[in-house]
This record gives sequence, structure tokens and C-alpha cells, in this order.
Amino acid sequence: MGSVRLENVSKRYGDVTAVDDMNLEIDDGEFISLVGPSGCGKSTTLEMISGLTTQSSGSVYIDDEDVTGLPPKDRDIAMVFQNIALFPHMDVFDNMSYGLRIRGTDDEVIERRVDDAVETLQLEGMLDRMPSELSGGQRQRVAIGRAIVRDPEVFLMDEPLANLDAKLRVHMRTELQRIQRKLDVTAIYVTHDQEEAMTMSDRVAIINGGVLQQIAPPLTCYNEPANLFVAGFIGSPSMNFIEGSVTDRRFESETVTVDGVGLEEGSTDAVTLGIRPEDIYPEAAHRNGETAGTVRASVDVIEPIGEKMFVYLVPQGDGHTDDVSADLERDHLLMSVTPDTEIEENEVIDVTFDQSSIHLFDTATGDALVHGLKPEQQPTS
Amino acid sequence: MGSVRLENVSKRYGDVTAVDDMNLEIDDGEFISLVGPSGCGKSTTLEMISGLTTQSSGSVYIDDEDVTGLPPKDRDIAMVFQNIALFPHMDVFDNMSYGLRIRGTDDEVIERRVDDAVETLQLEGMLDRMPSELSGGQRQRVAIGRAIVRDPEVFLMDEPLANLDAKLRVHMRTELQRIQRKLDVTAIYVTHDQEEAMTMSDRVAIINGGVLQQIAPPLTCYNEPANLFVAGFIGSPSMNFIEGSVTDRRFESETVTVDGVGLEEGSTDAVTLGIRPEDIYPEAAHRNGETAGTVRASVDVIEPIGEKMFVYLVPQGDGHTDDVSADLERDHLLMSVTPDTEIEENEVIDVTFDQSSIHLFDTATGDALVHGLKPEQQPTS
Amino acid sequence: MSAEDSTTASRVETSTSRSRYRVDRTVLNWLERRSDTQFVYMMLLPVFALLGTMAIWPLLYTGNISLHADNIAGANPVGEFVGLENYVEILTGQANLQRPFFSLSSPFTSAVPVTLIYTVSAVAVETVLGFAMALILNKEFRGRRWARVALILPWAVPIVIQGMIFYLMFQPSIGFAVGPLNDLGLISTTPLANSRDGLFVAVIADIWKQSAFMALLILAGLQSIDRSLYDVAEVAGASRIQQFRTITLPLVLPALLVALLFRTIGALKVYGLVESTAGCNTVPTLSCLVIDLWSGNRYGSAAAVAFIIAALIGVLLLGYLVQIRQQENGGR
Amino acid sequence: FGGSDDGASVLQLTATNEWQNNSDAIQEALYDAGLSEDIELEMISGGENTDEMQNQYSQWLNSNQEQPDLLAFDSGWTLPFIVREQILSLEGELSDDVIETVRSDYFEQSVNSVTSQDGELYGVPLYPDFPTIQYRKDLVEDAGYDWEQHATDPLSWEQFSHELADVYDQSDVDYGFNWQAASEIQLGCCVFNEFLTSWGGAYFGNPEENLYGPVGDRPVTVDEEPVLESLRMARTFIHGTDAPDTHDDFAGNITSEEAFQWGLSPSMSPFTDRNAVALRNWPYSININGADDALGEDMGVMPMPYGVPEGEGEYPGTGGSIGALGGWNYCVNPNTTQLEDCLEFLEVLTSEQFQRQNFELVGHIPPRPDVLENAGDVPIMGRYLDALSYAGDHTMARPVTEVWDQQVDPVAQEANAALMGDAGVEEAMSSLADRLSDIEAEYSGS
Amino acid sequence: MADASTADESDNVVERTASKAIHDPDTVYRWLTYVGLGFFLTVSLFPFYWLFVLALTPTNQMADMGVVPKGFNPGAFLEVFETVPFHLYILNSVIIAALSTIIVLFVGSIAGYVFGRYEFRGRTPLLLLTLVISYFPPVAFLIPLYRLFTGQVSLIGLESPELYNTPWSIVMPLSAITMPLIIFLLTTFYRQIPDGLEDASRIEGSTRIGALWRIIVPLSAPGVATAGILTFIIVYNEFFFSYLMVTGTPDDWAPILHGIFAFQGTQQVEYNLMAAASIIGVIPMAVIVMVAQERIVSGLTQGALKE
Ligand SMILES: Nc1ncnc2c1ncn2[C@@H]1O[C@H](COP(=O)(O)OP(=O)(O)OP(=O)(O)O)[C@@H](O)[C@H]1O
Ligand SMILES: Nc1ncnc2c1ncn2[C@@H]1O[C@H](COP(=O)(O)OP(=O)(O)OP(=O)(O)O)[C@@H](O)[C@H]1O
Ligand SMILES: [Mg+2]
Ligand SMILES: [Mg+2]
Repeated sequence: MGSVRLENVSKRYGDVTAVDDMNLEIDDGEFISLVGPSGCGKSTTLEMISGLTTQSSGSVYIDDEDVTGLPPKDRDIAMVFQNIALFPHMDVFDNMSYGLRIRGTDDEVIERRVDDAVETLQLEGMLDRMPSELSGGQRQRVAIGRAIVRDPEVFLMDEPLANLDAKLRVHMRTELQRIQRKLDVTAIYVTHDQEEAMTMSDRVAIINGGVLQQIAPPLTCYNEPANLFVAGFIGSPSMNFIEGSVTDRRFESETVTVDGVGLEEGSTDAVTLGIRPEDIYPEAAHRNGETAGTVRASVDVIEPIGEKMFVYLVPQGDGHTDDVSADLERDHLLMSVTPDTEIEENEVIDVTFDQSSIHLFDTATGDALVHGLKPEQQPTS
Repeated sequence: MGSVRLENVSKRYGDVTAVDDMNLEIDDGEFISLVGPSGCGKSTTLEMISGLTTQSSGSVYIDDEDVTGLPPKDRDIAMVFQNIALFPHMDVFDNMSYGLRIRGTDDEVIERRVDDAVETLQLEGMLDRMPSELSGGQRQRVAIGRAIVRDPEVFLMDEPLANLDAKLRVHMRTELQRIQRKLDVTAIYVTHDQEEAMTMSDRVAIINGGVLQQIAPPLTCYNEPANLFVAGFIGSPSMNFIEGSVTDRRFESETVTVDGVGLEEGSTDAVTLGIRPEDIYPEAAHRNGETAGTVRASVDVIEPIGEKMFVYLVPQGDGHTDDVSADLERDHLLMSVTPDTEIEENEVIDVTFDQSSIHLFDTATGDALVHGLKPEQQPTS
Repeated sequence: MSAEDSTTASRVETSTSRSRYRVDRTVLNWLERRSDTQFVYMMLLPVFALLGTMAIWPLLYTGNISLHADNIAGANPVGEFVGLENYVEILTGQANLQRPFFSLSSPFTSAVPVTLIYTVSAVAVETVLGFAMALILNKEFRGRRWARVALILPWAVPIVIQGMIFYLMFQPSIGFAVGPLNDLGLISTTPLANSRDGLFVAVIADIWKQSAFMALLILAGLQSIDRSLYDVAEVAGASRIQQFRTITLPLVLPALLVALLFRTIGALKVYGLVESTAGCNTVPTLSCLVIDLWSGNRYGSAAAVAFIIAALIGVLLLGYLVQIRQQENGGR
Repeated sequence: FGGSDDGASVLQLTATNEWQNNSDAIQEALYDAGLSEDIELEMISGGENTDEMQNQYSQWLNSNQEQPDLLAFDSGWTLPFIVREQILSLEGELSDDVIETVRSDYFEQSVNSVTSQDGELYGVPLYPDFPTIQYRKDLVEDAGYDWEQHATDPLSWEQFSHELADVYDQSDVDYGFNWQAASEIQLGCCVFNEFLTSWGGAYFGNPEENLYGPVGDRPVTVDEEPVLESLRMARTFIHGTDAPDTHDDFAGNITSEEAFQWGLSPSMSPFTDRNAVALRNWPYSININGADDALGEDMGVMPMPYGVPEGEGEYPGTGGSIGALGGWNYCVNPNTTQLEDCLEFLEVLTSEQFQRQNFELVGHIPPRPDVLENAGDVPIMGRYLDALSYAGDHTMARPVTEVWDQQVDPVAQEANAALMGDAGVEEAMSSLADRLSDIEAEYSGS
Repeated sequence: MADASTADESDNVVERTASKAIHDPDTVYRWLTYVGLGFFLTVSLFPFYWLFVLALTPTNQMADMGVVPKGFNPGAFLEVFETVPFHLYILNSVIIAALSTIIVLFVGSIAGYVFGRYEFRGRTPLLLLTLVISYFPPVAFLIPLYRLFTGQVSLIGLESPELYNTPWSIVMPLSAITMPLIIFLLTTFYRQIPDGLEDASRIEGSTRIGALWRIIVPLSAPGVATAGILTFIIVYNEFFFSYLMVTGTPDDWAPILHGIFAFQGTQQVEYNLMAAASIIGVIPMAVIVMVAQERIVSGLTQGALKE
């Protein structure tokens, strides 16, 4: 059994606080992804769970046992390291079988498991290469192999697919899930690839600056981000944010006006409206659902990327000048449409979005206020 | 000036042929991405251009000069290494300024450039950390910084963003492009991230097993893949392939029939039809364009990932059994739809696709025959 | 090939490691569960048990002897307790030593100057030559293996033999070195009888042997450097000399400092070489004093000089240690 | 270790190099001379040189080691061990007969070196050692001299130097008179000692009274004129008469400057190779150089020349031909478990038969004058019996006291400095006198 | 830094006029390497050649030596073994040196690991303490150790074991005296191994000690091999304890030093035998150097330390 629990865990390196008062509860057999910006403390969190680093304060529980002080080898975990860390003096076979050999597993069993892993990892014929004779992606796969040949309680994986190409990633993703299910093992998975986090995990934990922001199933994080950070972080390209204020259930900014906002009357002032690029569409292509108002904007740049097309819009709100260069990012609206949409650069179009896809946040605290402007709906978090 | 040309370049490590008779011509100031499966020879190609590895045969030209035998330091290149390779005994500032200090650049200039890079890379306040005190992504950024502070003829970048989160990747992408344009430098960029390759490059080179498959602008690669490999490799999720044969301009497989195929009569037999997941849509949502026939299929799995939804279909063609487990991959059709599409698992639906989005390949050689079944259209490659 | 070898090797290892694992498991497990601090001290137990009985206790014992008078006639060579008298007498030049402890008027026949001259000149030259040798040995060339053996071999020569070789070399009429060097005006016809020349011979002999020691340590340091760093540097445009200065040197520096540290200590303690070439009467190093006193059954004075040597070395090495500390702080 | 099994017991003894190199023959000789065949001898080396042996012995004896059972002691440093009671007194252990034999029949000086202040015997001399002049009889004769007559009637140094210079001139050898001037114990204990004593000087005044002490209560006389004269003479040998501090009466340039770094062996090898006229060395080298494959009958031996005639020295016993007395003694480890065997061994050492054989085999001079006199039939050594007997009667022991170890190095250093010219003769000797006095003062009464 | 740029500029001028060699610095370096190598080889090996010259020259020819043997007497090499059981001395020495090497590498590795990879209170003082030990001349240890090994020191009523005349009386003190050097050496090498590799090993289930033996030591192969050679040679060549801690007979574990002394009498020196014995005595060293330096080379393949 391999439930994992962090209680008020912090880790400080001198002045730097890498992880700050983290509380995390992971059920046995669950697949959790940790995501967050570079340097936010993901690897540090894994290291504390593995026992490689001792937390500065707080406790780590594995299987409801406080494992503080328990050496890594007794925590029964397997780990894929972000820096790969192959043993340079061992060939691929020895690297992969290392953990089993340490435990004195039968040679036969070792060979079988390594063979299985080799097939999964598409590393056939490389067993007696040295790490220095492998490509970057091959090294990373060996590192994964070193972990999956084992049968641990907890899998810790730190960006295990970072160096793999898309096809292989997809393949490895399913394989890792399959293995995780087969071994019925708890998996904690660090990734910077949202698609990975979204498709693989039971729940996603979003961390920022060492602080846990939200932990929830992937779609919840996507549809009901707990705060501005999560909203902006999850989803690529990122959610559009428009700062404004709410007066009498009406959101107003320089460019956008939305009615029927589900906030108590009077709770006005600094509110940020969030809308995802794919939720914006040209007025012309009106879909189902109730639209939340129209924005007139000029098309700045069109970026076609195969299966979709990004359209950078400059809203033509009141008081908005044409001086685009200033504060470019904040003032742009990004719209994602199918490649066959007929739009030209510099054209001025009307775009719209559904009320159901609007998010409102408190600009000051960043906390989410309302997701999907159904007037009757209460804010979730 | 920094045009780069590879002529019949091969690299062999003992039995392994890492790069096989590669011909590649890169114009001055161009941004080229190298993509391909793990271990296909991307890094090796960069190494040969940089002069770190000498090709087994063939010649490398930089700026029309045969540089074989010219040491790296005289090739005026900057490189981001896949394995990062920071100098462990130098802090971040020293690592980043290394190339400049070596050249005896003025301290002032160094400071300015490093400061610029630090800002670009969001590494503020880390200048006097040692590499061992950085997170994985931070290390990678330092490695990028070490290259971008310089002003070389050619930028070689080997998966420079592999360890960064999505937001930072997007940011870095634009920054790298900006820098490349500003310095007007030739860039050769290895990535496994197709979006990166698609959005950043002037042309994309797809390599497989050391052999160059296609080099063309991103959308050409996407829309007119030169062969089965490229078709399958570019685009995520991958293109669906259906094997069949063509008789009298009519493509037929067990499950799908398409009329009006632009192939000469009689050139029948083994032909593979390719269709991208996003080009398949439920019959109900018929778009514009001429449909190429309907496929009845049962919905096997639905995978929602935020902005879109993957639907795994099992076509109910003649002779198709319900035994899904066997040969699962080949028999599945993957459809990518917007999340609001109303579909349920196990439902049987009719899906269709436009003639214009169909690709035909010679099953035996893999070469593309026709892209987009406009009967009058001739095959491109 | 080598990959194959190592595969089989480690596969063989498996069976043995398995049984070992079983046997030691309890101890290892217990150890593994110690906190870092406890673990560290447990791990240091064997070293300090060994050093304690074989070095520290003996030094305390000898230190105690150094506080007692000499007793050259009695059955017990250690006389009555006299406190620091031995030290005072030696340092003030009152003690009857074979040669003066410190005399600037006769630098080649008094212990401290002789030892310092010897140490500085030998270690300086050894460092330069050792580094050059290590750089050469780190290169790929045919026959490198034998070249390494050949260059390291002098270090493997027992001191007695080393001394004999140079004794004979500088023996007039037998050694071939005297004539030419004398013609050049570098040495007298009887270099081993002359304090200055004898020192020169000893330094040469030391360089011959100990440069290899430097080379060996530096070579090991060179071998440990991650090759990919040179790739980076090369692409960054560093010339060989710059690569040497910015990568090789700082990364071998720790090993070099260790070599320098221990060569300096070794040179400051030199005895055997001197004794087997020019002799302690001609080239009276500090250790010569200790041995002479000890041979003369003057245990108290011998112990005191030994401790003075240690103190002197300690003072001289303070500089090195500061360097090393800086290295460590900078390096991690 | 070394215990006795099946009746045979093993005696461990340190042995001189000559013995070690001929251990089988020596054992045979011992058995022939009556040593029980049950006693097996294991000869070990005490050390590379006499200094190291001395250190080694201190360690052994200080720590009450049971082995080696028997120790070969240099007569130059037996006494300190006796003083420290680290070796076994043989009084009451050896039979009275044997003790009596040693006391009355042995060379007196040798017996002195194993006798304590209160007259107890602590060891049995193995052989006495005294240097002689070995010379190329053929060259000397070719030059018209006859040095055979000086086998029992020594030359004066003055005459020796002139004749030798003449022989040297007339021959084509590279070296004239080889002796040892290196700053080693050899110079302090012996060479310099011989020179100054033959000139009538002494280290500590009257040797008959002061040689063995009392430390601190005796004069230091190394800065007296005879000593200075002897140094000037020696300097003349090397530097010629034109250099400062030399003697115009002597012939110069007969000794190579190489002597400054010559120990025994380097000084000997040119002579062995027929490349020198004369050599000062110990008897062992007679056995080597007199061998048929070396110089054979071409070598002559005579006693050391004299500075002032016998009896005309400053102190009793000084003047005349003087050889420094060395030699080795066997003493018993007080912790031995095989005392009986040790005593049996010592007894055999006193047998005339063994002493003759030892003389013949390795050139160890019989410690008893009467045995030496009757040994004329011994192959090589026998030829030079006259000279050896004379030399044996004209020796000077070194001033071995418990502080001699401290003193011998300064003596060697200062004498060497004077010889090399690093310091003037008077300057060196007055400095030596100071240093010796300091040592005397420091250890007075100890 | 400033002169680097001027060097760059002058490059253009030089390039035009200079020979091909300067165009191709590799050739220059290669050439320099061979010149340097030639020099060092000559200097290193000449004395050994000199030993051969002496060994081959019969004793009675040993004068006015040039640099070629006078005569040819290879029998000296056999005579060495006839005169004394030289092989036994060598064997003893090899055993003693090997035992010491094992102990020093084992204990020193653990200490080097702790000092190199952990920060703890007392680290610096303890390191300094070990260093201070090496300041003292060997005599400073001799007297008490001699008493200890001859059973004269009693601890809590127990007499110390009689180690005199056993290999341990040499092995133990020499292990201790060599230890500071080895600790310092291994500390520097172990320090350089990236933490990640040790971490990976521990995750895979090895203990800290396990990771030390399986990962850190093999990865520091050049350093460990060097440490091994150093220890072996130091012990093999050592003078004081080797000389004084045994009686001197081959049966009582006397090392080679005593064997060589057997040729160096107080009065007569057989140069040719000594030279021959010296050459023979160096052979085990040559073998060790050969074997161990192989480890130095093979220890790290290209880029071994990258993380
Ligand atoms: N030193 C070597 N010895 C043997 N084979 C090697 C060596 N270096 C690389 N290879 C092989 O050459 C092939 C190409 O390697 P390369 O590093 O160029 O791949 P890559 O395209 O960069 O892959 P990745 O995306 O995984 O980094 C790989 O199959 C690799 O195993
Ligand atoms: N040894 C150290 N000393 C000081 N700061 C450190 C140390 N190790 C990590 N940090 C800092 O702690 C923070 C968290 O590091 P961590 O490695 O957990 O980040 P991460 O979330 O894994 O980032 P990435 O995605 O870039 O790998 C970073 O800001 C890093 O700079
Ligand atoms: Mg990380
Ligand atoms: Mg690569």
C-alpha cells in the first residue's frame, strides 16, 4: 500500500524557500501530477517524499507511517530523476537492473523484467551500450527503465519524458499508465507538459513558488481553476485576462462588458475576467449557449499551427489607442480557431464568447469568484 | 554570414549509423528545426556542424567554406547542449559569461549582455548560485543564457526548452526567435515539441533513422507530408492510417471507401489512406467542403483534455469483428473534436471527413501519392 | 568490448553481492537509519580507532617524552620531567645538536634553512614538471600505457635505492654526472662532501622521484574531468590555453593542492634520501636532527625536535589550508 | 617463534656481513670447534650500518625482546649498553676458565670494550679491528723503495709522504694515498683519531686516564698543537704545500680531493682495481685485495706511519704508529630463553681452532695475540702477520663513553671542515673544543 | 582577457606568414607532446639504465664508470637469490603492502566519503587532526608503538598483543601514517561525483555505504587507483617501521628493506648485487603501477561524470 501524505512540509535552502508549508494527500494507487513553473519546488517535493532530502519542517507519511528519518531504500519507491543520473560506469543492462541486483533478485527474474522494460521502452539491442553511447532520449528511457523494472509502493517520476519526441511520449504515457495500473502503485509525476498532466492523472497538483495552489482532477483544474495563477498556468495558450470591475452584476472593463455576473450586489471593484482562447469565436460562427457580449477587435497576427490557428486580437474598446506596442501582452486577446476559419490580418471583426466559459477572479487576492456565468450559480473553488 | 550546408554527410559509431548520407542546405539567417524520433541522429547532426564530432564521410560547409577539420572555436557558433553541461565550478554569472570572457570582451559589455539574458530567462537574483543549487529548468535556462549572450554566426540548440513549463516555453520561444532575428543569425534547433518546430521555424527537417525524410516549411510538412513517416510523425495525435487498395480511382479498405481518387487508372494495390484526427467529424456536424464518404463506428473511449476531446472509434466495416483487443492500434480511428461535442462512449455514430483532407501513400515505399483528393490535383512531395 | 566485459563482470558480481547483502544487512540497515550526524560519526569510528591507537596515542606519548630530560646513561632513556625546557633550549640554540637549529650565517649547515631551501626548490620544480608530465600522459598516443609506467616508475623506487643511484651518480670517477657539472661550474668535484652541492644533489634526486607523484595525482584529477565541459568550452570559442586555464586548472586544482600539501610535508620531513646520499652531517635537515638525537638515546630532545618540526610544518601549511578551504567553499 | 622442536634449538644472532655471506662455512667451523650440532644458528642482519644496528638494538633491548639471543656489538658502542644494563653480565654465567681466558689472553683493548666500570665482563670479543696501510708492493719496489722493512718498523708520516709521492710520480696510477675524509663516523672515530694520536695529541688529555671518562671531569684537548699539526699534515696530503694551513715538510698532493666524500668502500675500489698506490683500511680489505684475483702478492701491508716517534707524544700512549681500534663483540640478550646455548656459543668463540678458521675464512683477526702469532699458515692473512701483530700492539681505542655518540658527529664535522678548508684548522678545532666541552658539561656525572 | 583579443588580431598577420604547423595547432601540440615525452622518458629511465650498467659490471671493474657497462655479468641477478632468499623478502613486502593498501583504501574510502560528501559539525577540525598526524616524522610514533607491539602496554589490565615480528606491526602504523594523504585525496575525488548518481543508487535500494562501494568508488576510479598505488608504494618503500618492527629474518616477515641491507655490509659493498637487487625489487612496483594505472585510464570513459 502506498498512500502518501505531506503535512505542513517546508524546505529551505538558506534564504531560499523551495517548498512552503505544503499539505498533500495522495491515495494509494492514485496517479498525481505535479505541475508548476520552473523552480517552483516540484523536484524538491519529490526528493522529500523519496527521503533524499529531509524537509526543514513538517512530516512526510507513506502508508500512514511517518517516514522522517527513514532512508530512501526502506521507503520502497522507484524514481526517475530529472537529471537522468545514469551510472556512467555501467551499461544499459546494469543500469536498469541495478535496483534488482542490489536486492539480490534472481538472475532469471531480472532478465525477464529488463526484457519487458526494454520492449516497452523501444530500447532493443542497446543493452550493452554505455550511457555515453546513447542519445539523449535513449538515456532518458534507460532512466525510466531503471524505475519500472522494480515493483515499488510509490513511483516518483520527475519529467521522465522531457527528452522524447511526441510519438514516443504518447506511447510512453500509455505504457506508464498501464504499468502503474498493473502494479497498482501510487504515482507522483512531475511534468511541464499539460497534455501529459491532463491525460494521465487522477488529480493534478499545481504549485507556484513552493506553495500548493490547487489539487483537483484535471478537468476541474481546467474548468474551475482555483485562482488566477492556476487559470493562467493551465491551458495552452494561456487564458485571456481582462481587468475590470463589477457593478450591479455587470462586469465592465475598457473593452468588454458582461451582464448577469453572479456576484452579490455591491461587491464591486477589482475583478479580473478570464476567457480561454478556444472559448472566443467570431460572432459569425455563433455556437450554442448564451453569448456574453461582443468585442470588436482588429486582427493583429494570425499564427497557423497545423490543427489550429491562433489569432491575436487588439480590442477596440473605448479609450483604447492604436499604440499597440505599449503593454502588448495585457491588451491582446488571443483567439484559437480551426484552421479553416476565414480571417485575415488587419481585418476588424466582432468576437464573442459564451457566458458559460467565463471565469471571474478577485484581482487583489487572485482567488476565483465564479466559473461560468450562470447567474444562479455560486462560486466554486 | 552563416549559411550551413551538409553534403553526403554520414556518421558511424562502429556498427551504428547515426547519420546516413545527409544533405541539408540552410540559408543564412534561416531558422531550421530538426525533428525526429529519439535516437534518429539529431544531436549527432548538430555535433558535426559544430565540429565537436567529425563526420565519417561527406563534408560540412559553413558560409560555403569546407570546415572539415576546423576546430569548433573557429566556427563561430554558439550551442545549447542537450545534456546542459554547466561548468560545476562556476556560478551562474561565470557560466553565462564564459564565452565572452574567453574572447576578452569588455566587462561592461559582458555585464550588459548577461543582464539582458537574465531578464529574458527570468533568472533574476540567481547570478551567484552554483549549478548544484539550481532546479532542472533553471539549469537549462543558464545553458541557454550561455549561448544567447554571444553573437555567433550560427546558433545550435539541442532541445533547449525540454525542462521548462509550458508558459515559460512559450515565452522562451518568442524570445529565442526575437534574438535570432535581432542577431540575424542562422539557427538550427532540435526539438521534440512539434508546436515549437511549427511555430518557430522557417523550415522543418524531419529525420528518421539517420536519414533526412523531408525538409520544408512547417505547414507543408503538415499538409503535404512527403511520406508515411512524416505524415505519422508530424501532428499530435498522429494521423490515422487505413490500408487498402485503389481500383478505378476508388479507394477501398475493410472499413472505408473513397471515390474520385486522383491516381491513374490501374495503379492499384497497396495504398494507405491517411486522415488526421481533427479532420474527422461526426456526420451530424457536417462542415463545408466535399465529404469523402462516411464511416460507421462505435465509440470506444472518450478522452477529454481541456480544450479538445479525443474520441477513439472502432470502425464497423465488413468482416470486422468485435474483438477489439487484437491489433488495437491499427484498427482504431482517432477523432479529435471540441469538448462540447455530444458523444457518449459505446454509442455508434457515423463520422465523415472531407476529400480535401485525405492523404494517400504508397504502402510499400511509404511515398506520398496524393494530398487532398481533388481529382484534378497532381501529387506533390 | 569493454561494455561486454563490464556486463559479465557485474553479472558475476551479483551472486557474491547477494550473500554479502544478507550477512551485513542488519548492521547496514541499522547504520542507514541513523541521522546524517549520527551516521557520519559512526562512519568515522574505524578511521579514528586506527588513527587513535596508531598515531594519536603515540603522539601524546611522545609529546609527554618531549617534556622530560634526556637520560643517555640510564636504563630508562627518559629522564625527569622538565617541562618545556627541551623546546626552549632547542629554539634558543642552547641545545647541543649535531648542527645548529637555525643559523643564517651558515644556511647550508643549519637545519631550518637547509630544510626550507630543499622544500621550496624541490616542490616548485616538481609541481611544474609533474603538471607537464600529467598533461602529456593524459594525451592519446600509441604506447601511452608503457609511457605511463615508465614515467611513474621513479616514484616506485625505494628511497634506499633512489639514494644509492644518486650517490653513485655523484661519486667522482664512478658517476658520470660530476665531471660535466663541475666543468659547468655548478658543483665542486666532491659534491657529496659539500653542503651546498649535497643539497643540490638531494634536490635533484627528490625531483627525479617525486615529480612522478605530482604527475600521478594530477593525472587522476585530469581523468576525472567531465569531457563534455571541454565540448562546451570549445564551442564557446576557448583556445586550448584558455580551456586549460578555465576548466582544467580549476578542476584539477583540488587534487593539485592535495599533492602540493603532501609533497611539502614530505619534503619538510626528508631524511632517508639525505642519509643515503650526502649524509646528515653534510646536509643536516630537521629530520636528521631528530634521528641523530634519537640514535644518541636523547629521547626527550628528539621528541621535542619532532614536535617543533610538526609545529613548523603546521605554520607553513596554513596558507595551503586557507586555499583549500576557499576551494571547498567555492566548489560546492 | 624460534622455539625448539625435536631437540634442535635455534639460536638467533645478529652477524657481521662477512659472517652472513659465509654463514655455512662459519657454522661448520663452529661445529668443528665443538659447538653442539643440536644448536642451529640463524644469522640475521642487525642493520645497514653500525648506527642503525645501534638503534635497532636499543629497541630490542628496551622492549625486552627474547630474540635475537646473541648480539654482535661494535666495540665502539658496547659500553653504553653495559652502562644502561641492557646486556647480560657474563660474570657467574660463563665458566671461570673461559672468563679467565678472555681476561688474560685477549687483546687488552678489546676486553676493555666489554668490561664495565666495576670490572665485570659483558661480552666475548669476536675480533679486534685496526687499520693498516696496504700498498702496491710492485710499484713501491719499481720506484726503488722497500717498504717490507716497515712491517714492524713503521715509517714516519713525513718520510711516507715523500716516498709515496715519488712512487706515485713514477707510476701511472691515478690515485696516490687513499684514505677516508668524509664527514662520517669513520673520520671521527678512527682516521682523525689515528692522525692526532700519532702526532701525540688526544681528544680528552691523557688517554690512559680519561679515555673512558669521567665525562665532564676531563680536559678537552683537541685544540692543542699536535692535533693541529696532524690536520695540517692531512691537508697537505690533499691540497699540497701551497694551500693555507699546510706543512712544507711534507710531500703534498698525494690524496685526491675525492677523499672528502670517501667512505671505506669508495676509497678502496681504486686500490683494488690497481689504480692507487696505498690505502688505509681495515683488515677485511686485506683479505679482499690480497686475493689472487685482485692484487695477490703485489700487495704489501704495513702499520700506520707515525707523526712523532713512539713515546714522544704529549700524553702517555700517544705518538708512534697508531691504528684506531675497532672490532666486534658478542653479548647475550638478557631476555634470552636459551642462555645455555648462548654460553656454549660464546665458549666456542674462545677456542683457538675457531679463531684461526675465522681468520682464514673472513679475515677476522684472532682476538688473542698468541693465536694471531701462530696463524702464519693462513692463506692470505698469514702473509701479513708481522704487520698485523705490530699494528695490533699499537692501537688507540676511541673514547667511548655514554656521550661519545653525541661527540663523534661534531668531531667528524669539524675535522672534515678543516680538511676541506671550509674553516681554518685552528678555527675548526677551537669550535670543536667548544662543542665537545659543552657536551661534556651537559652530561657531566651522568 | 585583454591580451586574448590582441592575440586574436595578430592571428591574422601570423596566419599569412606562418607555416602549416601554426595553421594546425594540433600538430604543434602533438609535436610538443612528443618532445616532452622524450625528455621525461629519458630523465625517468636513465637511472634505471644506470642500475643495469652497475648490475652488469663485475665488482672488480667498478671504477671509472662511463655510461656503458664494463663487462657483462648477468649472473649478478642470480647471485642475488643465492646470497639471500631475496624472493621471500619481496613476498613479505608485497603481502605487507597489499594488506596496508586494503586497509587504507577501505577505511580511507569511508572517511573520504564522509568528509567529501557530508557537511557536519567538526568536519574541519577532524580533517585537520588527520592532517596534523602527517606533520610528524616517523620516529615520533616509534617508541610508543614499539612498546605497544611488544606487549608492554597494558590497557585495563590487558597486555597489548605481541605484534612484533608479524606483518601487522608494519601494516598498522603505516596504514595510519598513510591515511591522511589518502583521506585528503579521496575526499577531493569523492566530492566531485554529482549528487544525483548517489541519489539514484539510494533510491534503487542501496544504503549510503552501498552507494559508496557501487557508485562513488568506481566513479572515482582514477583517484582510488592512484590512492592504491600510493599506499602500496609508500608501504613497500617505507624505511622506519619496516626496519624496526621486525627482527629482520624472512621467516619473521622482514620486508625487502632487510633484503637489501643484506647486501650492504658495514665495510664491503657489492655494488653490482645491490643494483641487481634494486632492479629486482622494483619489478613488483612496475607491475603494480602497470595494473593500477590501467584503472586510472579505464576508470572514466568519455564524459563519465556528466549528470
Ligand atoms: N558514442 C556512441 N557510440 C555508439 N552509438 C552512439 C554514440 N553516440 C550516439 N550513438 C547512437 O547514434 C544514434 C543517434 O544519436 P543522437 O544523439 O544523434 O540522437 P538524437 O536524435 O539526438 O536522439 P534524442 O532525441 O534521443 O536525443 C543513436 O541511436 C545513438 O544510440
Ligand atoms: N541546493 C540548493 N540550494 C539553494 N537553492 C536550491 C537548491 N536546490 C534547489 N534550490 C532552489 O529551490 C527551488 C525549487 O527547486 P526545485 O528543483 O524543486 O524546482 P522544480 O520545481 O523542480 O523546477 P524545474 O521544473 O525547473 O525542475 C528553486 O528555486 C531552486 O533554485
Ligand atoms: Mg525539477
Ligand atoms: Mg539528442
